[in-house]
Amino acid sequence: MKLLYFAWLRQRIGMAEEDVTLPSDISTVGDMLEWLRRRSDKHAEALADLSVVRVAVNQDYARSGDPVGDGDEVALFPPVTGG
Amino acid sequence: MKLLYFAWLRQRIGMAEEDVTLPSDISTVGDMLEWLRRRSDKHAEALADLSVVRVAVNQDYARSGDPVGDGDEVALFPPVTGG
Amino acid sequence: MIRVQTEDFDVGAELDAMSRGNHGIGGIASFIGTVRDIAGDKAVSAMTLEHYPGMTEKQLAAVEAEARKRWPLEATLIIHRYGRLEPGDRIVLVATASGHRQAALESCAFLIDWLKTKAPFWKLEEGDDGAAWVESRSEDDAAAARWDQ
Amino acid sequence: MIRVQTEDFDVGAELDAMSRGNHGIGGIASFIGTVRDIAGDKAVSAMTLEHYPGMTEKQLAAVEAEARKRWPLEATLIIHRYGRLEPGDRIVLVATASGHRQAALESCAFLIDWLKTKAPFWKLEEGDDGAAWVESRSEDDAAAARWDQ
Repeated sequence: MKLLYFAWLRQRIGMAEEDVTLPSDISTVGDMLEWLRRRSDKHAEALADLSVVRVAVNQDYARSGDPVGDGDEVALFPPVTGG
Repeated sequence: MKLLYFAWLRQRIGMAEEDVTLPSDISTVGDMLEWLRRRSDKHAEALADLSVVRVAVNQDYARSGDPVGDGDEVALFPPVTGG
Repeated sequence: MIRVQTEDFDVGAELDAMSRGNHGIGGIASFIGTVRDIAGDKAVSAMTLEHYPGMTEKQLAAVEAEARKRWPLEATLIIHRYGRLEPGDRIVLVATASGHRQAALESCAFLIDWLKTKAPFWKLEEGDDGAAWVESRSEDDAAAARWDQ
Repeated sequence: MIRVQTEDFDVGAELDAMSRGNHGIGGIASFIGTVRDIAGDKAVSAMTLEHYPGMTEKQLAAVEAEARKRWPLEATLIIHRYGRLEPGDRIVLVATASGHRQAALESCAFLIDWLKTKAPFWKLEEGDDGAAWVESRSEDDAAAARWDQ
């Protein structure tokens, strides 16, 4: 799975993207976030408050219960502030 | 009193402006319109339906009961259609 | 600023001029009215805009002042043309600038809605059947009235 | 049309290009967002806009398509810049053209409201205390939500 990080999530995790192999028992966005938190202290800190983390799966917004798989492009970022 | 006519009121009355002397017993816009209707057949025809005639006294919109005097600039025109 | 003129205007230059150097502005909303080649089901080949010099400027200034009273605006602009215009020609530009997006958007809609029912302009449309004065639209009265609520 | 770019844009030329030759257009509404020199009570000397290439275009196209579904539009335009910008610089242009004034005005407000909550852009503001990511505003969520009613 290709993971992309933007804005302060990118800064706190310390990288713009990483390739990860999603365990086969993880199939939802919510479970994926819990799993990602355990990857490193930086991940844990960046993802401590999920109320300020938005998730896109294949460039569409996704919620906690939405499906996710190892072949997806998944992005994590704060609420958007453009315009 | 200086009278100005615009759009189809100007065309039907046949002039863009005229100077008139308002009788001293006429003091409201409504009475002035009744008096103007009697000036000529063209005035009568142009002012037959007052629901489509707007009045401005000294360049501000005025209603039937508003005061008007011989020193005023008075304009008669159809509902506006700019923009 | 209010301008009533026969000449066309340069929208980009006008919007630049109204906002240049004012870094408190966060948003500029504008509306450009143009001549359509159709009115209802009738073809329009040209139109002539007549207005009441003096009253036009007075009413536009009053509409502009009312907008500045209702919203926190950094700049406002109304340019309205008169004379003969053809399909595609610009008729009017209204623009508002504010620190806040909603103030700019709302006041811009307010300006054009009120202008349409208060500024003394009249359109004479030329078509296949000759020329005819445009009649006022009840939708325009309703659009202006919603700002009174 | 959607454009995401670092370069500035010429508002007058863009609005002309979107409406030229289409005489069914009666009104063009636009909104330009610009960089303010203040945020809350903090001075801003510059900002850097980061975005998510690919998703940005996809989300903007979806917002544009939704506007065209809701209103009878002749043309739509969204240009959004990214990279480093200074106070007074243009950030975004949204514009809609329609035969009908209210359709243009409403859809323009809709486009900027939805863009603000859906397009993946993030602002990093530089000020006296260094750089800080702009936080999202609940007013923006409320402004976007009113179009769901």
